[in-house]
Amino acid sequence: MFQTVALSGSRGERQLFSDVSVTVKPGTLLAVVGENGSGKTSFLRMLCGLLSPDGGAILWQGKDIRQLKELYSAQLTYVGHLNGIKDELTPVENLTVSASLAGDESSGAIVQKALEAVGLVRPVHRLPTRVLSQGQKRRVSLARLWLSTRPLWLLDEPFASLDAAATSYLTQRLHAHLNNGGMVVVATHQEIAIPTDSIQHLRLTR
Amino acid sequence: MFQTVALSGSRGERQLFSDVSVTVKPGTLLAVVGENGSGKTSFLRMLCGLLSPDGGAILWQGKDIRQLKELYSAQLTYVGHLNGIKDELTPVENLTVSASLAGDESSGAIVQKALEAVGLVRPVHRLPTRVLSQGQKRRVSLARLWLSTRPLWLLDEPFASLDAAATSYLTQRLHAHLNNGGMVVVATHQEIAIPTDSIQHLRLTR
Amino acid sequence: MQWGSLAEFFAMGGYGLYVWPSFGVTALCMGGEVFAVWRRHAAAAGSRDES
Amino acid sequence: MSGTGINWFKYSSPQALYPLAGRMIPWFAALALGLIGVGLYVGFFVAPTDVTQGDAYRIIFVHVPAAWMSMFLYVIMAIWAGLGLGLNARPSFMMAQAIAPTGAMFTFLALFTGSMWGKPTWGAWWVWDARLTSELILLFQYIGIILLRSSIDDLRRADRASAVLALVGVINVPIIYFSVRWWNTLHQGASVSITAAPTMAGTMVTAMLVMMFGFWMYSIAVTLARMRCVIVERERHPSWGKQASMPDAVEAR
Amino acid sequence: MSQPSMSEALRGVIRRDLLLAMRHRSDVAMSVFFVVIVASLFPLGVGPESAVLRVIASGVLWVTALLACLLSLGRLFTADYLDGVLEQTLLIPQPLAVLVVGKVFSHWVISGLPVVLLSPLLGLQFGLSGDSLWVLTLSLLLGTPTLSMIGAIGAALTLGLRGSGLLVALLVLPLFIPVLIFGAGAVTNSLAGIGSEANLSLLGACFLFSFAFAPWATAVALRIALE
Amino acid sequence: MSQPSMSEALRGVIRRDLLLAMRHRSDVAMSVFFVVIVASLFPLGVGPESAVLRVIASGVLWVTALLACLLSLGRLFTADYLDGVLEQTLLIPQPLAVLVVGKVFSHWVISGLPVVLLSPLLGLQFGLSGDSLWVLTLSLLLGTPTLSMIGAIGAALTLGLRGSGLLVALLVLPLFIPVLIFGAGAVTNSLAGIGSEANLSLLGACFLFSFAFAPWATAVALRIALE
Ligand code: HEM
Ligand SMILES: Nc1ncnc2c1ncn2[C@@H]1O[C@H](COP(=O)(O)OP(=O)(O)OP(=O)(O)O)[C@@H](O)[C@H]1O
Ligand SMILES: Nc1ncnc2c1ncn2[C@@H]1O[C@H](COP(=O)(O)OP(=O)(O)OP(=O)(O)O)[C@@H](O)[C@H]1O
Ligand SMILES: [Mg+2]
Ligand SMILES: [Mg+2]
Repeated sequence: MFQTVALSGSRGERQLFSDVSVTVKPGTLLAVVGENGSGKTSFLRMLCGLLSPDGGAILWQGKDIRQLKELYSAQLTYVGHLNGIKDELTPVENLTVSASLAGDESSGAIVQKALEAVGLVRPVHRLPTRVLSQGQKRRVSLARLWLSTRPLWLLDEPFASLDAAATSYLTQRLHAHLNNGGMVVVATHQEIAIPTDSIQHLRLTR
Repeated sequence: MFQTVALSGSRGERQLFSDVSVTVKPGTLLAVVGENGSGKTSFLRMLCGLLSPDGGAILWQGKDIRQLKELYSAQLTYVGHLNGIKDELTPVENLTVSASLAGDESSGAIVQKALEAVGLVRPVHRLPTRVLSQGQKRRVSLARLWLSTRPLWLLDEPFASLDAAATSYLTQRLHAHLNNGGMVVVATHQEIAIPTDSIQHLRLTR
Repeated sequence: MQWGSLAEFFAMGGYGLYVWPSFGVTALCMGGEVFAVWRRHAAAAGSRDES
Repeated sequence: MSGTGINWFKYSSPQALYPLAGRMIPWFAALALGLIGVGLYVGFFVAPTDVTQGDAYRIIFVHVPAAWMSMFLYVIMAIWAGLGLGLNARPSFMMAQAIAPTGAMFTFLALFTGSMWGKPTWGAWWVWDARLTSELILLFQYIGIILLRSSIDDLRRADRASAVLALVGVINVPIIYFSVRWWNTLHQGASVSITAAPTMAGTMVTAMLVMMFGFWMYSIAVTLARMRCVIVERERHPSWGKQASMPDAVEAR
Repeated sequence: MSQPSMSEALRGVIRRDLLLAMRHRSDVAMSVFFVVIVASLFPLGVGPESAVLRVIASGVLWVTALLACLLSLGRLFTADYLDGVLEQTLLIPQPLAVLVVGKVFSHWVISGLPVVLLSPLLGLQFGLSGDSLWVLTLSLLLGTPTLSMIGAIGAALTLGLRGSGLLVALLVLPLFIPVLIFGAGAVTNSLAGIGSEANLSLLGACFLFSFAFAPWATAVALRIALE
Repeated sequence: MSQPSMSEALRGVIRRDLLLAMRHRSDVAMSVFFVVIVASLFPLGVGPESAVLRVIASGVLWVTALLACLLSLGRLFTADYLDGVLEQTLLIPQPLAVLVVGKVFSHWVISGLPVVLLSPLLGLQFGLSGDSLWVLTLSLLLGTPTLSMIGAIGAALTLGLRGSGLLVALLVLPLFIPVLIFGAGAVTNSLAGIGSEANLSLLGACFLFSFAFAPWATAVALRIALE
């Protein structure tokens, strides 16, 4: 179980949100919505432990993540605004390295299956990522989710620049993760096709 | 009037599209759609003259743009994947500089109005763009359209990472431009709320 | 007191050209710093009052 | 990292500090003026002319205090920086920020007065002597810290990044001093050495010490004053937080 | 149709770059201190004997100027490339070579001019005096714009390539060598009491030559890099 | 729960960086050429007298090594920062200081090691011989890792700042100076027939010292930069 308690955060001189208390139970998804600049990205980075809150706390299984440190990092997979992939490496290399750094399985076959799952065809697997289109790069980045065995996923606008096919692959993957008892936090401008009983919304305002 | 004649293009060893002939009449919008990696961005950059075609030609008012050179550049406004704004400058400075470089009016009042038109509130106008959110940066980049008096607009996924409000501002602006006899080419994954008689679709396939 | 006259004092036994700039620049720097800090405070406090 | 029980430091302290500093400044300023005045009097009118160096030696009355303050202030600045990082205390960062320019200025003065002294005694404005070189590098370190801070406009990051640099630098200062000294002495015999100063008359030492204390008091006064600027500026640019206004700040002005 | 005049566009480009530099005024200060520090490194490596230092002074200071130019070349186009401003610049309806001149000029103001202004002081540190000091300054004043001009070609050619910091150094340094030789030679000659006019006029010729060709070559390279 | 062991994570980081370097093998070649070219500039600037060259050899070669390190510092974290890989690195469930050691090691392999391997050759160019050549190589072998280590702190502190190429130079060069002095001193001593053991052990001490503190300081700086 994953909780924020009276969390408040600011960037520069702006108070972005205050007193946010939400609980994400296993098998549920928290959709963080709000206008441009309302603080969704900042909220997610705070949940990762990359940004420190002004007040309040973030609890993983009841313990403060500031105490857990690396133990907490080992529980989550974060896909940010930025893709976190190396332009010069091929999709296969990118995925292999990041899976092995995360401690996930990274054999060739598994990586290949993950890339196919996001709809990248074979010839693309061996191109340098630099020449791929915006949407293809995003797909490579998201393919990590097909390798991840971590319970908590934090996703920042995963659907941006995806086409319809890729959007539906991703939705299915989220669904499967939730059915496995996983937890997901997504910042998004789009509707997510997930049953309403397993989704809750957090609306940030400006 | 703006035309492509039997245009074909490739990246690396891949043929992206071939024999594309479309005509964009004043007052109409061409929506370029297609899956991720189908070549939308490449097509648009070709229309700008940034990329040279493998075959065929692009005609502006019946003349080849390779002959027109700067005369053609003076007819278009391009908003790419990349925002084309300086992170260290404020939105106001960014817009002022790029408007004056484009030869558009760039007085303080006009720039301010453009920024307000994309829904950026006053205090944000004077922050360095670096600290803005993804969507706010995109809005700054799009604000150039409120200053532009050029007839041809080439927009690459302008709606990416915009929220609902910003999407509707932009749609209205496109509408107004078309009513003025302007021409627009948009690469997008989204539906655009524009009357069907002034829109045509170009679907690229992979 | 070893200085017979004002001129002798300024000559510094022939080393005036080195001694006086040293003291002068020191005074200038320290005075300048005080002035700069004073200006900075005035500017900061002033704009705070109007806002 | 933040917000764990030290809120007193974070929020109330600057407000208490502002008027406190305001009350302390006049005393230190007066002390500084008095001491420097006495020091100058003794230095120019009581201390005798030096046998070997003539009156050029009188530069010592600004040179040595400036050189001394330049090193002393660096250490103090690093201590504040370390405290700031350790306790996550904003006032400490602000002290460090306030000290840096004064330190850099004294370093410059030591260099300037030193080379003013060098020309008549050594015949050159500049030689690559150990002490001179390490003073020059100290100036670079000060400048690095000031420039790093001014290139970052997020205050929180600016504070902490320059604190890390100050701490790393303070380890470097003694290493530099000894390395440079060794480098030089191995190369050439001590053809130039400033430690070989003639045994000084008692009044000379007195004047120098009095000037030193004067500079010290000056540093405290000017640092506190700059600290007040920093407090006000941060309140105005409140990336430091949404805090109440400072009523006593206006009155203390 | 709205279209900026050539001088308007030129001014616009310069204005943005200098505005960016002034945003953090420390940027310019940085070039200054960089030069001072690097120049001071050499005595630390070589040893403090002033006879040796005077001989190597012109070489060291010229190499330093060259490195300051080189290190700041990264700023010339890379940032513009990454944030898409360069793409927009290519679409400005004016000859690209003219806009390049604007960018090179701002680069020189930020990275070259400070070295020129500082050189008398640094010369003193190395034991130069009187006449040689002035020749040093003059040679740098004539030579550094050429460096910026040539550097721009290299920066444009390597745009967007990995490790381009070093690659640009590789491409550009051989082209810098004539400037270095004439520049350092001018100082050496004046130290030896031989006139340095010949070297200085050669530097001037280099400048004119690069001014005529470099902006055009840079423009071509930029178009290729953005394909 | 899946969690990589510390050595696995370390190897992963090193592997990615070296893979990137090997992707364009020219990257490593570039460090080599940079050093060769800069070292060759000095004889051009200073003049060809071999007596002078021998005296300045150690200084020039050490300064060159130092600049090669400096120039490649930009690569250390900036690319990772811009493409979001650094963010992901911070989330790896292992102490950040350990991962930093991995990155610094790859940096040294790419920018420091080539200089070490080349140094005997360059030393010959400057007229060094026999013993001094070995001392030069050994001093570089001991000293360059320290440079990478210290440089990492500067690179992390200036991450994402404008004009950080020059800023990092400013921050880092004063910290490099002891290494420069001990390193160049070792060669000078051996030329003068004095033993160079003392200098070499000081270099070793600098390495151990920086190995103990620098990764930790870098980790702190990285966290600050990414806030
Ligand atoms: C640019 C040139 C110079 C610089 C940067 C410089 C720097 C310093 C520094 C840092 C100190 C304090 C060191 C300590 O107390 O251990 C100092 C002290 C001193 N300097 Fe200088 N100095 C310079 C030139 C000179 C010259 C030319 C003379 C006289 C010939 C001189 C005479 C002294 C004396 C007498 C002291 C104090 C006595 C002592 O602590 O040994 N300095 N200087
Ligand atoms: N130094 C600063 N001063 C003032 N405001 C700041 C500063 N830094 C960041 N901000 C503001 O904080 C907000 C950051 O928002 P964030 O990136 O979390 O938004 P978001 O909800 O992810 O938006 P988007 O939908 O556009 O991605 C922005 O509104 C930005 O203007
Ligand atoms: N050197 C190359 N070799 C092979 N294929 C290449 C090369 N360079 C680019 N490509 C391919 O060309 C296509 C470029 O597409 P482009 O960026 O125009 O797509 P897009 O339609 O804009 O996609 P998106 O919707 O994701 O933005 C990609 O499929 C990419 O894989
Ligand atoms: Mg966001
Ligand atoms: Mg695209």
